[in-house]
Amino acid sequence: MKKFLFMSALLVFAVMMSMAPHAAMAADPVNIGVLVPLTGIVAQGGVEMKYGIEMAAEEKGTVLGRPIKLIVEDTQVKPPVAVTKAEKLVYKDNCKALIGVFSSGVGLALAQNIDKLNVPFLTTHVMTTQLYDLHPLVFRSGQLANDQTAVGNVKGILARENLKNRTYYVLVHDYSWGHDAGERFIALAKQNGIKIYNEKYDKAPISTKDWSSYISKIKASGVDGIYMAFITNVIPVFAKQAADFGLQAQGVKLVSAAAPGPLEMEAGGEACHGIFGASDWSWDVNNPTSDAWEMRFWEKFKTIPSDAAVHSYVGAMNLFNAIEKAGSTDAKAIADALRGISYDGPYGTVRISAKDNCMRNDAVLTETMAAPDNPFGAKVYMKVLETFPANELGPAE
Amino acid sequence: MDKHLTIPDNDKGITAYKIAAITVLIAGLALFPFVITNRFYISLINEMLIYGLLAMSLDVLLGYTGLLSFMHNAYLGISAYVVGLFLIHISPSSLWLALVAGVIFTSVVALPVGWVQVRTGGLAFALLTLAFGMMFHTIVWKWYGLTGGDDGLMGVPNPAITIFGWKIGDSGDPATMYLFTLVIVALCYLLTRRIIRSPFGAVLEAIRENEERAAFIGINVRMYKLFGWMLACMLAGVAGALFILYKGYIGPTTMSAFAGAGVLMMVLLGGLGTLWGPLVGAAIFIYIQDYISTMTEHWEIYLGMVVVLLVLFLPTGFVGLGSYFKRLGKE
Amino acid sequence: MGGALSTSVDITLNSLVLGGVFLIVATGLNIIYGLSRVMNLAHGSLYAIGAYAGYTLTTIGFNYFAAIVIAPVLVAAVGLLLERTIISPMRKRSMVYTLILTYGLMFFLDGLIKQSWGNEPRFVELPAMIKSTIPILGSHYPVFRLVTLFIIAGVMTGLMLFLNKTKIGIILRAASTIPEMVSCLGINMKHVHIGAFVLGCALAGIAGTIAGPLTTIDPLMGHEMLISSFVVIVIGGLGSLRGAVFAALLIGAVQTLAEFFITDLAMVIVYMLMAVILAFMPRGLLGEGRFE
Amino acid sequence: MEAFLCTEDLCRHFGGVTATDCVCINIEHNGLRSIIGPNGAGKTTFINIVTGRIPASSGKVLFQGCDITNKPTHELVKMGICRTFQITSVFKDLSVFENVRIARQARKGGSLKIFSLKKHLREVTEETWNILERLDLQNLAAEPAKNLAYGDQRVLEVAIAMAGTPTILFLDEPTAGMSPAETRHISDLIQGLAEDISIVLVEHDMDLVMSISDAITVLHYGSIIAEGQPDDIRSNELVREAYLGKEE
Amino acid sequence: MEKKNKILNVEEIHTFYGESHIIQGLSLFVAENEAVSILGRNGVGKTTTLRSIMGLTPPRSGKITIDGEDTTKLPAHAVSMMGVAYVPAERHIFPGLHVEENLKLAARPGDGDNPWTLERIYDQFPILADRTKQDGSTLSGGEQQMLAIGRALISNPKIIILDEPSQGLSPLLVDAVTECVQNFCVKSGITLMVVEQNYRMALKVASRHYLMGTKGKIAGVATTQELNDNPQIIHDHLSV
Repeated sequence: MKKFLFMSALLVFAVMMSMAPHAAMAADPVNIGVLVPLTGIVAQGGVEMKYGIEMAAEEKGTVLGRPIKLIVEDTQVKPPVAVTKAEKLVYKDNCKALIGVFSSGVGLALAQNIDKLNVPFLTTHVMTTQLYDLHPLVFRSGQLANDQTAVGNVKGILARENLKNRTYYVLVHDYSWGHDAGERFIALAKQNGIKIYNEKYDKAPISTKDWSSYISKIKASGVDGIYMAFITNVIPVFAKQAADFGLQAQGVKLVSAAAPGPLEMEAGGEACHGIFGASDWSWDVNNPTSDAWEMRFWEKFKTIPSDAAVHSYVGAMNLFNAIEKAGSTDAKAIADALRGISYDGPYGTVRISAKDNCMRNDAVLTETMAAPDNPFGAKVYMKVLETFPANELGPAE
Repeated sequence: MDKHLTIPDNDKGITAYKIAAITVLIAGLALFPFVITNRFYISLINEMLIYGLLAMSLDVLLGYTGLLSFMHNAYLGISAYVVGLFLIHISPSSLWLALVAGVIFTSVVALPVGWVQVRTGGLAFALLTLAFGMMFHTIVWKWYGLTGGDDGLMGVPNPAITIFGWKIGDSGDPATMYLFTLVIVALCYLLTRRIIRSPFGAVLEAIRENEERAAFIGINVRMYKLFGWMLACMLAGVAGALFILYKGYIGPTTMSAFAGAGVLMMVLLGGLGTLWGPLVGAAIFIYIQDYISTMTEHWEIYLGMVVVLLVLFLPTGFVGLGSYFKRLGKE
Repeated sequence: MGGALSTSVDITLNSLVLGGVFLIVATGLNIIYGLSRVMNLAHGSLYAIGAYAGYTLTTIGFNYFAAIVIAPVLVAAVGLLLERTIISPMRKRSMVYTLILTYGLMFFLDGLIKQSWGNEPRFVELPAMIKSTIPILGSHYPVFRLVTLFIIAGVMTGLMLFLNKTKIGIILRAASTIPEMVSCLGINMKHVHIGAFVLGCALAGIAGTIAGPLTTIDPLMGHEMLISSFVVIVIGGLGSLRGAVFAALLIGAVQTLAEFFITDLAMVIVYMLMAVILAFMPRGLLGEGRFE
Repeated sequence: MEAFLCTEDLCRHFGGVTATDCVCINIEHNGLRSIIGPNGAGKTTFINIVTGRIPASSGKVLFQGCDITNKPTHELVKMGICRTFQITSVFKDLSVFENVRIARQARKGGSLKIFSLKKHLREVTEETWNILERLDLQNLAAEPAKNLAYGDQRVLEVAIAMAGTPTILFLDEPTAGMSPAETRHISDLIQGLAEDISIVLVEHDMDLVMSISDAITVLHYGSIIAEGQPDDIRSNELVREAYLGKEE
Repeated sequence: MEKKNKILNVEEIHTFYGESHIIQGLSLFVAENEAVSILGRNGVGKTTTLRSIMGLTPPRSGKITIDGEDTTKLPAHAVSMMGVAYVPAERHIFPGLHVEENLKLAARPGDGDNPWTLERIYDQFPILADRTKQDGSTLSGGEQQMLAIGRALISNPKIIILDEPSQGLSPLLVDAVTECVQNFCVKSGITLMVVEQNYRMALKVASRHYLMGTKGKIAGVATTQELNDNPQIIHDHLSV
């Protein structure tokens, strides 16, 4: 017991000592907390997000005349871990803003704690519609929201003859984004006369590796279309397994709520051809800014530029510009500056709505297919079929 | 019989030295948020305290009763969900009522589970804790409408901390919540310490030492195992209530098998069969995990390595370190 | 398309494939447990290493079938290294320590996998000849899944022949019952322990290699498999190979059916089944058994 | 007169092997009954059934007229049926004092007092000292049981059983592995105990058995082949055969 | 006694089970082609002696040699490889292995003109030949004992150690086992050590007998002739 008390007193002392200098350290650079999943099922997406933010920070260089310092933490896609890491970033590392975050669960958990954290939190990937006007310090920049994707998808389906007159089987990942995406799509599809096979859509656990049961079920239903809302990495996995069972060969079309990850698509090869989906960007988007960005990204990371990287890049740029515009690192000032800010980047001019803190941008309908000759050596790409302007997609500003 | 005033057992009683030491330690911890105002460290220590309580309750089971539970975190989770749901749906301000509801509900769930588990033997008991734990995990994960499924339970209100109607502070404030946690954990520690040193604790120890012999001196082994299990689960329930109040959030990953193994590791890091060992073990575990995961994205490699090396070279845990140095000194 | 018959063909074959993979992983775990009372929580990671080894072999030009043979050998080599360095010193300690040690090992191996192969899922390139579907009673079933089923059957038959017909196999079976007597017959139990661990790892490797193309390969694939195979061996009875066969097929079928019909509660049902079976038969369906 | 403890056609099978085969035994109040027999005769199995360690396959055990067959052990202890084990079974990490006190407490009650301290059970403490003194263990009271010499551990084993205030005490090979001096010590001890309570002794040491038993039961292949005074047993032809093999 | 090679020599061993001092300075030897028994009541440490020799419960002090080589600290499998075959009192037939597998497991090639092979075992033990595919643990006690002896023989050992072959067997089966030991071990000149409580059996198979009277010690040695002449010795040591 004596030993214990002595040792634990020692431990407490040691911990206090090790903390003290950090707490007192004055930050010369502007610290930005980057929360991305580096382990867990979406780790690859997390790496691409990190790339996008790093690239933005490097290109931006300084804000308020001070260097930008990114401090990256792994959320493990676990909300409690993310909250702890956010506290660490804000309190220990003195970060002035948080950026990143994959998965609605993590995003909403952080939003819950944003009052305590008291820094602006800008998510580049959380798609849930709950984010509209959620909190004065919570922003979305980069990714389309669920309602925007759903509108894009429905518009896309109606616009394509080979998608229009099909019955769709809806299968989603079992978490809030998946549910949200599924419900939005079904509601809109019904309004627009698109046939849905299962209005009480199927929910698959995020950890599902073997999709054969679901595929059997789809086969048994006799539908000729599938609407899927999966985490990006999983889309090629599902497509490949569906191809194994010959679904695509039998004429079933896949429509996805999210854009498939490029590396996974490469890995999936031919099996990943023919996935339709509304997104906001693909390297097939042809505008000079986008093309230049792609090449810079490729030079820097030697990996195929993905929409995940673009979202993060655009989001980070918005954040840095807002800090510059705010003229200080005060949370409220940055938040005020973020509202209504616009940025001219790889996907044209986008702006964060002053009304609900969420970004508005155009959507494209893409289909994955064999890639033309390209500098990235990609074999599969998302070909842009249609473009839908922002004001037709989401809620009016 | 005056000649036997001293009793030769492990209970050395409370000495002035111990009282002083414990007071200093608790006072030190209580002063912490005033010295280091950085919320991150307050949160970190808070988490250490909560997991320390959970690890301590697992040690009541493993170290004192000799029963291994793979997923003690499940009972923390159940209580956290109940407290959270209580605060959301029933009464957003009744802190104590919510706490009591959490512990009671956890006990109500743990009772039949424990009843089934104690009917089996040692390893089967351990495996059943895994089966039931996984079941709770899956239920929580799947019951989207109630628990928020994979997203977890969010929007838990922060009730005011009151005693007899007298408001002390707000549970949303980290420093207040930290002090509240400290008080509850310290109370639980002292209470558990007293229970472990009671005649009842002696029975648990006897079961751990030699289950068969315990039965042959007239102990109803199954019944006392069940009592030990219930005590452990109720303490886990308290930890769960503190967890949700402090985090404002609970998700199914907190109840996963891998998180459960983490709790087991805290106990072993600290050392079995002492109440304070697991508290220290939890602190070390959380600190290491936090430290390593900040250092590198490949933190799993290093965490795994630390665990492997610890088990290989320091199997008695932190507690054993003392006697190790003592031995070293003698040689 | 559609039709009850073709659907039931699908379900039956799917549950056999799923159960088959469970079976091979669980059998490996069981052999290790049965012979050295080590519950290896890193078994799932070895399974993942098997899958990655198979993937890497196919990408550097080996035929898929060659990979199925070579990858398990590599995993077995990893197993040998682990056994010699960290598992064998643990043998005399309490089971709790082995559990914790292998839990740490699991993290370690998963981290290494991630560092070596990255996070993104990998797809195994199959030979063109098995990349199509074949009509069976109205269902179009992937040929390679049937091939996988044959491989599983082959591996299990091979294992049974090995355990029943070879001297080493007989030694393993004997050692799972009365190890002391095995020593008295001049057999070094240390070698038996090594052999069992290596064999168990090889089986994990085989399972990983064949599971690769069934799903896709990712660093976390071992976690779920570990829990599932745990369920299988607990229901079957710790250490009982026959019990594992029964339990693997049962769990494969229950999980497939549950996923098909009720989707949401599939895993709850599997765990409930496990809890109920253990509540009434604490030692599993076939008791803490021996190899047969 | 009603027997103190008796069994009626008690049987126990292990697979195809019958370890206890229709044993009917009457054990009288106060006295020392020894059970002997060659290896594998079913002596320990018999004790195990009577004391509730393993269930009987068929038959009955009656104690003071009550049917106690297959009752849980803790209930048997409450009725005064205690035992020791062939392989020393004590609480190794507890001190000698704690070993006896927990046994005393389990019998006496108070185990559910979760908020009081152990030292508050004054009567238990006093009686624990009495038992330790009676068995001459008081000087070792503070030692952890695992540090005791083997012979002392065997005595502690008896002390733990005595703490249950048995009316009948089953001793399973109390002298196994002991030196002659230790054997003498324990033999005196057993004789002393037999003055107050009934003792059933399973033992291989024939000198000990013959010198202290009031009556002897001989088991062979799970059945009783002889019963009687030590002298009768010594001269019994069946017993001789059981031990030495059949005469040609 | 003729000058013969000591196959087994045990000098002053002390063996403990935990703290329990079971063997307290025991010495004995077995010469080549000799059959020796250890007689004693149960509980005197006969089995522990054998376990010490086998390396299952190694002695804390003393020395054991087999064919001149020191095996005191060797583990069981190494002792077995020195040419010692052990038949425990429980027989330890592997459950789940059929008769032939039980035998195959132990088979080791022997030298000499007539080594034991599977065929020879079946020849000599027709009971086993009839049941080659039967699970060994489902055999009757006597058959199990035959199998255990067969399993010892097939390893072509230098010495066979039998622990209470008569234990738990009915008188008829004791006779059968005795006969079997006489026929296959004694007559074929295999070195044998048998531990018995049933002295009539021991007298039939062994020529020299160690008597264990007090715990863990040898009280005396006698030849079969001496014991037959003086049955009182037996009664002193073994009888009730």
